[in-house]
Amino acid sequence: MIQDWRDIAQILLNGLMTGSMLMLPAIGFTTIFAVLRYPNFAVAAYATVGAFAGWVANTQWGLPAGLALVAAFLVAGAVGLLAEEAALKPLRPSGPLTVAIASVALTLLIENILRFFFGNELRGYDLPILRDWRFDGIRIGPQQVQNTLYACAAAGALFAVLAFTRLGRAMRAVADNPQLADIKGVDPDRIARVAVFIGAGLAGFGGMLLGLDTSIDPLTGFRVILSVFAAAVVGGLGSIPGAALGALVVGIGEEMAGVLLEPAYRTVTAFLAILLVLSIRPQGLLGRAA
Amino acid sequence: MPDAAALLEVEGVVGGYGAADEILKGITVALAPARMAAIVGPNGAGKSTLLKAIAGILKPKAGSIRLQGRALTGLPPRSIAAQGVAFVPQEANIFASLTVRENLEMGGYLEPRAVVRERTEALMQRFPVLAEKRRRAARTLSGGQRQILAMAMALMVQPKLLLLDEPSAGLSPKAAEFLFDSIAAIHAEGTAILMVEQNALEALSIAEEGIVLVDGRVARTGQAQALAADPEVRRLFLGG
Amino acid sequence: MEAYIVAMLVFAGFYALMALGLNVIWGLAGMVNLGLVGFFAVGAYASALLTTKLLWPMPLGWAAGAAIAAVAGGIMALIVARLRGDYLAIVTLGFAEVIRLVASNEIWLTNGTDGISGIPGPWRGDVSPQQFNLIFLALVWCAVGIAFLLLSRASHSPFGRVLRAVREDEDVAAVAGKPVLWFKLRAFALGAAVVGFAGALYAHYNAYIAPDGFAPLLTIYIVLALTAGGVGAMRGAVVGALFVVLLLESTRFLAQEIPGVTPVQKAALRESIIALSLILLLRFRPQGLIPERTRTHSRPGATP
Amino acid sequence: MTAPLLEVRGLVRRFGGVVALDGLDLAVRRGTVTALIGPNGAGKSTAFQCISGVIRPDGGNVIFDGQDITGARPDRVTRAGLVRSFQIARGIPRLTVLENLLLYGQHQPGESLAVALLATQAMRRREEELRARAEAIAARLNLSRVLDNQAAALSGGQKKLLEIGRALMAEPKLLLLDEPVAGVNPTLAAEIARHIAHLREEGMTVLVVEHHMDFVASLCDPVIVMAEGKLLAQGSFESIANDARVQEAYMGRRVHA
Amino acid sequence: AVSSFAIGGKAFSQGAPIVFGALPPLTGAGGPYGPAMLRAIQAVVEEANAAGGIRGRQIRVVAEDDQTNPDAGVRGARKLIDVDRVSAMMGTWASSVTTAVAPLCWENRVPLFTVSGADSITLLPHQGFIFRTQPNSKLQIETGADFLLRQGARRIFHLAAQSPFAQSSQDVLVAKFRAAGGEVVGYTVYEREKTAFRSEVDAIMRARADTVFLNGYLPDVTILLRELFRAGFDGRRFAPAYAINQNLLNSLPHEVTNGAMTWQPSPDVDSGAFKRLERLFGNTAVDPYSAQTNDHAALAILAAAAAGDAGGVAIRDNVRRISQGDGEKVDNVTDGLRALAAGRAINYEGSSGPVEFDERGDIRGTKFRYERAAGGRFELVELR
Ligand SMILES: Nc1ncnc2c1ncn2[C@@H]1O[C@H](COP(=O)(O)OP(=O)(O)OP(=O)(O)O)[C@@H](O)[C@H]1O
Ligand SMILES: Nc1ncnc2c1ncn2[C@@H]1O[C@H](COP(=O)(O)OP(=O)(O)OP(=O)(O)O)[C@@H](O)[C@H]1O
Ligand SMILES: [Mg+2]
Ligand SMILES: [Mg+2]
Repeated sequence: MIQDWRDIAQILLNGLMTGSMLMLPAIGFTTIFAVLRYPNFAVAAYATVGAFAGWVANTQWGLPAGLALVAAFLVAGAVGLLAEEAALKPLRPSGPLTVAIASVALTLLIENILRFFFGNELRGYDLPILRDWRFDGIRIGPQQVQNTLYACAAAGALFAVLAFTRLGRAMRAVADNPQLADIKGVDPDRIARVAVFIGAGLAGFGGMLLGLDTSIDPLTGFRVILSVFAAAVVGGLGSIPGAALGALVVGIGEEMAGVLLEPAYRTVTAFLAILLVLSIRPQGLLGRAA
Repeated sequence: MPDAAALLEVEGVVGGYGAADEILKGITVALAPARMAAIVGPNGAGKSTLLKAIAGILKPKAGSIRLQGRALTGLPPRSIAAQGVAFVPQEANIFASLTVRENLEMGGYLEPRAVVRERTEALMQRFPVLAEKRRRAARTLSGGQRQILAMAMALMVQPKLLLLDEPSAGLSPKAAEFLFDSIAAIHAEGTAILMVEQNALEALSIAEEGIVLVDGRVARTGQAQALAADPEVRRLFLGG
Repeated sequence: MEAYIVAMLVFAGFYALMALGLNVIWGLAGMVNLGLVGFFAVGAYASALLTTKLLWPMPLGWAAGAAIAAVAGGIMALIVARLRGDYLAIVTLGFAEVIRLVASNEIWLTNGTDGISGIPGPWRGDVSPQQFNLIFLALVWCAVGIAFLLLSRASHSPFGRVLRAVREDEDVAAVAGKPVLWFKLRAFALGAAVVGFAGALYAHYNAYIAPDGFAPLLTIYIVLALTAGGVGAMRGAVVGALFVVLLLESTRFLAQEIPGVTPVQKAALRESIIALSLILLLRFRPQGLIPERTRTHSRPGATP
Repeated sequence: MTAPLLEVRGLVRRFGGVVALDGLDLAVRRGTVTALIGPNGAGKSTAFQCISGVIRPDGGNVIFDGQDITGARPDRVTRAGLVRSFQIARGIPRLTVLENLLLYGQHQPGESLAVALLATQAMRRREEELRARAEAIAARLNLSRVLDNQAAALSGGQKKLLEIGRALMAEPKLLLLDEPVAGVNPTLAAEIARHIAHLREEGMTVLVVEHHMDFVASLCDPVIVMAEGKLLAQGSFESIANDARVQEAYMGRRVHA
Repeated sequence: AVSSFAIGGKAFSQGAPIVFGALPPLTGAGGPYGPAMLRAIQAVVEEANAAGGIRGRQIRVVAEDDQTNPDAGVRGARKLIDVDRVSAMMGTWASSVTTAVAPLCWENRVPLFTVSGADSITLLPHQGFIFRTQPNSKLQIETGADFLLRQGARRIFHLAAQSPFAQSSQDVLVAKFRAAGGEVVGYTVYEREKTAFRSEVDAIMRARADTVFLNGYLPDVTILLRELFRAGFDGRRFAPAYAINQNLLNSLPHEVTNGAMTWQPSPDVDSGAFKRLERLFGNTAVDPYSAQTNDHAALAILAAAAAGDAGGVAIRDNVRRISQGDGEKVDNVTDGLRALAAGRAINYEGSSGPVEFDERGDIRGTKFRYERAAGGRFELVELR
């Protein structure tokens, strides 16, 4: 299977490209986790919402890709915020697991609301598909390179906000001890809303990029949620750069399937990679020890 | 009986947690501006619960709490903080995952940037352990170091009223002494202080007033020195 | 209608067994196990293969299904020993996917995505389908009853107390002198055994199993059932399972009454109602229908 | 003199750049209540963590009752007869106070799965014994009233009391208490001191970290002082309190005897 | 329960309506197919009701969503059988659902009409209760392979979604290509739910295949076509018509789909049944599955009418009587019902082909239509 360095490079690149699709939703997922401390599986639904919002903006209103992406971010962020306030926030006192489970139910709910209005048909954007670039026999997708750049930019910006700004500090403080943050003058609810909006928005943004690469239907986000969750966990839950890195690990793990086992075992190799990482670092690559 | 001169008035407060909603069974206390009162009493008497009610963490079931005549009851903690009340809780009083420096900065969240920078430096000078550990996550601090950090966070603002829940717990004698000196100094600058302490003799020695809380009720109030000297109080609550 | 209700009660029985198993691992010992359907599949395949290929008698197949699932659970506990919470969740989820993929791909053993059909059932063919259903109803609910009694007993015993301590704080449990890993391992194996047993029964009830049937959706249902019923309480697991089946099935009839929408919209509405009901339930009964209560109370007036 | 019950030799533990323990040596003689004091951050709690097996030391040895238990898992250390309490109270929040106490009971056959399923006579008998003991301990620590409350619903001081109570339940040979009376009402603290003295009479050995000098003075002999991860001084409370180095590093004005 | 899925609100003449159960995937992986399948069933039933029903009795369709999951499928089937007392079940899609539901059907003596492809289904001990309108994979792949060989394919790469017929397809392909001097240059089974298949496509490029056979479903084949385009693959792309359907052509840019070829069982070009269905479906082209479920309903109706009895056994026993033999050829239920009422024998030719079953319930030698995508539409290449 592997003949020369090019094959290895190609597999790594493919992993990168596959991983690039997971990055933004994973960053969104981890952002919400970073502040609210529960895994919000509804990012799957927010990704789908973003994909549909972008689709409507692009094919129905004729907006170009860039603006459609903005629409995807805003609509998914708004839906995320609304869902959080209406459905998840009242459950927070019952503990993170209850909220996590409710978020699964929420995903089903949003998926079916989309199904109600849009049906099950596959849809595509009104955008051209670019051919891959080739360098000395190695193939790189411009679209995926773009995805990676978007994700890295988002990760970098978010990381900077969290690490260096007053808002970021307040977000981490709320994550750590919401009551004490309140005592110190922070409104934990407002901080949570900011985090949810950004997280859901990024998931929506990522969902539209995903739709550009595949096609969209009510299951678009749901199909990748496992990998997204895995990426966030491998990177270390709550760590923004970790989520981006985790997406790469999962992507490369999946593309290695053809070398290690069989393509039908993509998920298995990905999980072997995850298990390997977690058995060395139980808190994930960039996560903090408990 | 609203007292025009009082800074803090707690009147007939009844409250508690969930099903146990009568931990405080009608508490009435008042504190004049720039005064210091020490609250003492057995474990589980409701001392922390009272401070939590004043700080807004706990919504009392009945009664009222006023600061300078304005009602605090029902306000969220952040609004109460914004009115000049700083609170150091007994437990979970630092942000464990933030660095020491960031903890201090969070302490001054409501203050302008320049003030925060200035006070952070000042506090680090005052408490050298904090300077030494400024870049470390607060979770790595020892028990006593945490206590100092929690106290320092409250000093990032210049409150009208400082609520302290067992500030000296876990401090070495030397550190505790230093802490009480600091509290006295802050008090001397005109800050009113309401302090819960098990280190009761020490606390009563720097406070002006004393409040003995037993089983959710105010059992005794009076001048701090007098209470500390009262043989019955000594026997029951001050360890002889 | 009666036949249908009986069949649905049989399903509820499987779900209840799974929820009971999950309750030991998750509710008691606090280990998030999203690989539930994997253990269910292990039990189902083990019993199906042993009874169809090696012609073992059915009860032996069921016992083997439970035992093999228990071993898988024990191994799982060792693998995830150092992981907590969400990290554990992803590994167990992965385990279930691995099981499903192995079942799909190792055709020599599992017959691949074709699945295994013609799995024998007790007296199937000798009795009418209705009678067969009733026999199974009795069988499954006996199993639920026995599992319920045994697990309740375990949960209120000193063994269960240690598990609950492990759930809350492993360090404290260790300092209390309890070998934490050994407790986790036994809890995982015990829970997996119950789930595996459910899988084995399921295979013989349905007569057919295939990898498609072991999709994560089933885990979601069971987790929802347990949460709805009340995590930690054994009664909660059973009540929750009944509730989820009731919800899944009653919405069929409800959806039929909605006029003026297409069938897809009806299906979408039905699933929306299911999801919404669960969210509302969690909202208004956050501890579930049957909250966990501890049974160890002090004796009134106890003095030294 | 018989061999000490606990002997710690050259214990080292680093956290990143911080050297929390820097070659600590100490010994606890049988039948004593030994105090371990030192400034905040001296490494006392870290020493407890290493001795009880909750964290592994980077160097040195821990010998307990003639056995080398360096780096042994905490459950083994406990079963060997050495039990510690936590400085920052770590109750098992969703268990009741009674269950927290029972948890620390040893030799309960009902912790085996088979016995638990059968609910044997032996299990029930042991449970009764443990329960009686738990109730007695709770009464002593003023916890009777909150026996059926979840540990999460205790006041700060009550949680500290529960820490002590749990450790006592294990009937250890050596009890390690980390600041047992911080935040405990002075009257009760005095009572706890009397109780610990009573345990010493019964043959238990105790090592206690505490900042309350009245408590230490009334109860402990000898007193070990550590600073910056090392042993600084050792001796009777009197001699320690008069040691200039100790005064400088640790004591305040008030304690100068 | 009174069902509002019921079709044809006219007053029932004579007795209770006859109930058919439909169990298509409306959600889950089969979601893109199920709704149209159900629509095709309802269309026939409406038509039959308009023509007076079965000997005066109206027909009602009760649909349950199988969620593309055998567990949910079995629960849905239980409800249809036990509560609605359906006399025939139709429209199951996933092979696993069909296999799981099948024992219920034969135990309760309800015929099951399915579009599932797994060869094993008709090998079940079903006592004649299963009718499969999807040609078994052997037949289907053989004709597909022949077509590709006619088109000049010699080096084929077989990319199969994990499914019960992946392996049997591969065996047939190998045999066919070897016999014709060609070669299967690669065979890969992939996981269907994935969203990226770059390494798989790399393997195709490396193998220098002149043809790739995309043996999958709508969502995954969409991604694969896109990926092949990006990679600059310029050989033939061939897929079942249910994988590349009009919906797919609508969702992808034309340059990506142009030239992709499909095949499906089909009636004669001018088949009335097919035309009717096309008209009914408006501009979305009829996909093979709905063509088949359309026939499911027609077969059940005509069989019941021929038997004069709407029981499951009667339907089972009469399906072959109305679908094959030398009766009068009819291509719709209206004509069929009329002919039967007049006492004439009929031979139904449906929208998915001549629909004739062998003794196992498999469809017999049917014609296939081969199409090529051009400018977002299908154009007919050949029909044979
Ligand atoms: N996990 C950790 N990571 C980094 N540094 C740590 C960690 N735990 C403890 N330290 C550091 O090690 C030193 C010793 O801490 P330790 O908790 O043992 O002190 P202590 O003597 O118990 O103090 P106190 O009386 O205040 O409880 C301190 O400087 C502390 O900051
Ligand atoms: N979260 C809670 N839920 C329910 N009851 C609680 C909770 N916290 C404290 N209590 C109960 O309320 C009573 C008063 O607690 P509080 O913390 O106010 O006591 P305290 O006077 O501060 O005692 P200490 O000196 O021990 O800190 C106690 O009996 C305690 O058991
Ligand atoms: Mg308190
Ligand atoms: Mg300490």
